[in-house]
Amino acid sequence: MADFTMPSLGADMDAGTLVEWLVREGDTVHRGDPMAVVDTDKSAIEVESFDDGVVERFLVEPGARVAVGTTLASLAPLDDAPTKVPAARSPGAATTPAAGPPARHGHHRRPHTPRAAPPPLRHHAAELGVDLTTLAGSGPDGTVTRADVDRAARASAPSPLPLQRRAEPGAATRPRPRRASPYARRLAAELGVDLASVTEVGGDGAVHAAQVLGAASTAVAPVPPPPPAATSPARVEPPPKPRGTGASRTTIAALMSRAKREIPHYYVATTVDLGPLTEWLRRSNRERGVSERILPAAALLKATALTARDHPELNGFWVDRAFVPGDDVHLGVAVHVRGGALVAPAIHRTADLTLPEVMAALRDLVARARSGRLRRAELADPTLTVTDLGDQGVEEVIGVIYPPQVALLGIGRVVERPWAMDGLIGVRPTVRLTLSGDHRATDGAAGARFLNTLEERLQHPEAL
Amino acid sequence: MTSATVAVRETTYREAMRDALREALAEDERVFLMGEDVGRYGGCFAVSLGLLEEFGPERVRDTPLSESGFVGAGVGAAIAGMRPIVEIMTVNFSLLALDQILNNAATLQHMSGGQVHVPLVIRMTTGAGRQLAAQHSHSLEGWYAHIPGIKVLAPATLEDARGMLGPALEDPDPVLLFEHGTLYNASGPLAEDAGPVDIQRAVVRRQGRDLTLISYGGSLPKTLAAAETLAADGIEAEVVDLRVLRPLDDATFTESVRRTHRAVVVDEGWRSGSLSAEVSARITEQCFYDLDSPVLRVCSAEVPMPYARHLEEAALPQPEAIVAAARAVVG
Amino acid sequence: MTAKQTPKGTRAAAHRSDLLRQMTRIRVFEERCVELYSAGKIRGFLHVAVGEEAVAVGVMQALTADDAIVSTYREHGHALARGVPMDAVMAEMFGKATGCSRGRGGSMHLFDVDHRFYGGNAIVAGGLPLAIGLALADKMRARPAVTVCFFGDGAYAEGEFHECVNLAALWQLPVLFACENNLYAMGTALERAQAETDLALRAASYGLASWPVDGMDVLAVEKAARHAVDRIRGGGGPCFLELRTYRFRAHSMYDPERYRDKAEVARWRERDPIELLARQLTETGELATDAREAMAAELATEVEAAVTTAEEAPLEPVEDLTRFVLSEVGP
Amino acid sequence: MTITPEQAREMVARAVRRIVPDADVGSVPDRADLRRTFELDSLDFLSFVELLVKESGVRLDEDDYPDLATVAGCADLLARRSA
Repeated sequence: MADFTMPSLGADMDAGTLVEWLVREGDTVHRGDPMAVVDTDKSAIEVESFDDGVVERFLVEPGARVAVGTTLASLAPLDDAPTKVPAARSPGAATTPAAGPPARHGHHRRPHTPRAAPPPLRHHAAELGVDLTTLAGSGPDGTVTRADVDRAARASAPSPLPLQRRAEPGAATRPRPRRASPYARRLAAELGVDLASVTEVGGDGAVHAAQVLGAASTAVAPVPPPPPAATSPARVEPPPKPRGTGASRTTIAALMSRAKREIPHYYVATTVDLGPLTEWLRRSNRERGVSERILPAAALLKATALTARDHPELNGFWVDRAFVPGDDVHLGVAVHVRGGALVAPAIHRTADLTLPEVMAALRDLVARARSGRLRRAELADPTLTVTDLGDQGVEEVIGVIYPPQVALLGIGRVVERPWAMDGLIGVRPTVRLTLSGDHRATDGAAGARFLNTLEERLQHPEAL
Repeated sequence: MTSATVAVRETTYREAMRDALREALAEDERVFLMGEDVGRYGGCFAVSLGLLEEFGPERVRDTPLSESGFVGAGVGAAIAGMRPIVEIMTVNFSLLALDQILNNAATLQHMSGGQVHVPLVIRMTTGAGRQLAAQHSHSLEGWYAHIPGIKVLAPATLEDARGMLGPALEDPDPVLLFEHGTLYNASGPLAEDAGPVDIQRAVVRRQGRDLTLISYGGSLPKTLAAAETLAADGIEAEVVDLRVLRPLDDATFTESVRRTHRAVVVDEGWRSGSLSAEVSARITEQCFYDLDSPVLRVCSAEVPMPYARHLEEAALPQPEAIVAAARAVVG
Repeated sequence: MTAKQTPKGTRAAAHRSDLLRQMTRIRVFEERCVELYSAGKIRGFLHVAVGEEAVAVGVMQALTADDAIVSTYREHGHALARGVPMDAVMAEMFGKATGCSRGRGGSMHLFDVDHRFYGGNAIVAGGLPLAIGLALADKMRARPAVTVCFFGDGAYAEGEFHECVNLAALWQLPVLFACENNLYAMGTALERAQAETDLALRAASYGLASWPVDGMDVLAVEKAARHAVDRIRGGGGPCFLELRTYRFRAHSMYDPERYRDKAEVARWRERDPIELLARQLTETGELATDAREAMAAELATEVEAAVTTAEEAPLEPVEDLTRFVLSEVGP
Repeated sequence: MTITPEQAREMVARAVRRIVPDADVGSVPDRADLRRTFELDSLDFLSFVELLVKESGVRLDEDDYPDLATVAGCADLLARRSA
């Protein structure tokens, strides 16, 4: 005994409304006869019977909206006399609707699955670190209220600290986190630079790799971050300095402390006769116009670069407990920028440049360093740094290595000194050169060899 | 290593493509060329000049102006074992055949459960720059690169113009070849024995380390020009020629961006929903932790292409805009 | 020769009886589909051709195994008459992996390349370009095959129709355009869509042989189809049949049919193609009265078997989702 | 055409300001050592000499550097050399 069910009349239909019956109970119907009119939200459609039979009983009244597949009327087989009691549902008839919402199982409360707390309450609970599922709600029908959450937060707080403290330093109080590019964040992590200490920002107000590298080349991993209480809630952003003018005092402090803490420095020094160089420079400068004139500092840089090429073990980086040689010699030149900032940008491939080119590069680099127009690569790449404080009048510079480099050359002032040569005493212009070395990467002997080669090269200025 | 001097001749993009057509027609009798004015007229851009005389009207077929009809016919002929090359005069007219390309060419195999293959090549001229105004200046490669079931190529160099057609014809699935209108007259040296090229990979046309410029087709020359301008200013830009717009060769351009940490995508399509949007999304997905600045895009202004020269130039991506974007990302 | 049934005569009678059986088979199949759709077992769209069986069965008699067919979304009759296995068609409607399109095409995209049945097409007139392409390839390779392209009166309004009929006539392609004119394009009666409703007359204006045929008389359809196909195979160029028929059910399984009245449907039902042939065969004594019940019962069993097989058939594994987007080139 | 001490002093002031933009040149005593007052390192001093040469057209060699140490020294040397 088949049944007449709500048909699926369209791809997007899962329920329909019985508009009217086109037959009466007790009528005989044949396959294809229209039985009822159904409304499918778009239009009314006559629905036919797919079976022959006698309409026994209407199970759904006109106007009712039911899911596709719901039985609308029961049909008795043609030959049966209509029986009073509807026969048991025949197995063949489709009972469970193919689509449409599952029938309800009646109401009983399942313990402890709170009806989903509204988002604002969920957010508030999360902020206070309260687990909603552990709460018995005091609201109607067991719902959790805001008061419940606050009570729970207070209850589990160990000390009578204001609610604010107990929560993880709430986003509300922490100064807006400084914007940094993903690469900058990754570099900061790799080079141990605390982003919070990087005050330099790019043109777009965010920290980029250049600023992190700048900080790394002149700064040290920050001293363990000061206890939260120390940070004044509203940290006044330092006025944005021109880009690339080197790290601020805090970053320099951090860099130098890390260098001293992590790098076992050794120092070797020697005094070098600059007679041949100064004589050669004086003669050749006389033939040059004033803007092509070459200073001793440039000559010293060129000689150092050539020497670094001869001694690659001092031209590179100490990374992850191993020495990584530089791909070429890029001498970092420590530039004292007025106003206290310090930066050591690189002259790329210094050893390949002619002496006039080194001089031009030096002038250009220092000028740009002071006006904050250094390029990212220049800050990123020094493989060995030279600190020439001759102009500042000191005779000897015993410097701190810039991590992650493994050596530093300190150059003092050119000084007239008594000088013995071939048993005779004379007066010669001399300079004190000091090499600081990272004892993890090399030993004093390597530093000594470096200085000897440097001294030898300075005796043949025409070869620079 | 002294290589034997390779015989080289001066040629143009148009002649390179013509040689490719001639070679395809000569080597495989299943191949035939069909399109408006490809025969007696010698091709709207003179690419198929002389081929009718050489191969006859059966193999070089002029068609009535019935894009949907003859493109669909190309699909049908391909299903039945031919290797048609259908030329749609310009991408602008391909809109009339988009239904045949999308609902038939690209979809039949999947819909038929793998039974029906469509080894069809469709060539279209694309892009603006010749003051042909809005209806003749579209750059819609990005639309087609959106469709699963077809491959999309953009030959920008003489080698690619000469070498992409062969492998495209051997491909069992539909391949669309977009030839930018401004490239036909491009001339330069090409090896005498230049032959088939790869049609899967993008290629680095210029090494660089400060940022990656990604482009294709008609925009490549402008991108290379911008790279030279940047180099004079000490910024070394790496230039990646996509060559294949579907499937995109992510590996090549993401590898580059991981090195340079900065990317600018140059695309003559309109910015919104353009191919450059897809390239940028893939870079952000795959190189997020290597990005030192947002991926920028230099695209056409979102306007119907104006006729007036100064307006068209203002609407199109130009080297100056590429240089500016590059500076912005390098910071 | 006085024997009532000459050998030729008995063969003809058997053939007529087989036509009746084929039409009834389609009718039973589609009526069952309507039920299955109402029960939610078949989803999406379902377009049945109840009343148009004579067109499918009649035209198919003129074809050989080498001929090709392109159909529309009202294609169950064409597929079954062409020999696509009923199990495969039903499984396809159930979206099962054993469907003739692996369950991916559904009712509107039945494919069977072994029978050169190149699918239904859900885009009105979308199949016409494919058909002329198939014919173009066959002609270029000098294969004696004919391509039959089924389409409805609605296709007349599509640009592709005019492009393809002209192209076929211009290039003298071996195509039989079989226009199944059932007087309605979904909800639009023919006279509300076409200024000139004599479709055969219109087709003749394109320069190809064109006849109207009584689409409810399977013998008339067969005769016209054989005549047209022989003419095409003989190199007479494309032909056009306007098969005037009528669908007794709605456009698709969800159509309130407000565009026509019941009286019109009743009038056309009087010329139900199955009853028409059955009456003829009864009058000539070829058909015993109880033979139809036996035939109907046997066909119902075949359809039920197909339903059961389809219900038990496996679904395509989701992992295969991206298969056949592009061809699976050998390793 | 000889350079008057006044012109020379202006040249010096302009040159120093080019190198140290915020330098307070007006109040510098004649005898004050320019390099120490304005923290000019050897590169700065080279640029300073370069600017003086460009403005005055006078040839200044490295041997003249000691005379250029103070404003007065510069004025005398420029006047002498341009006489």
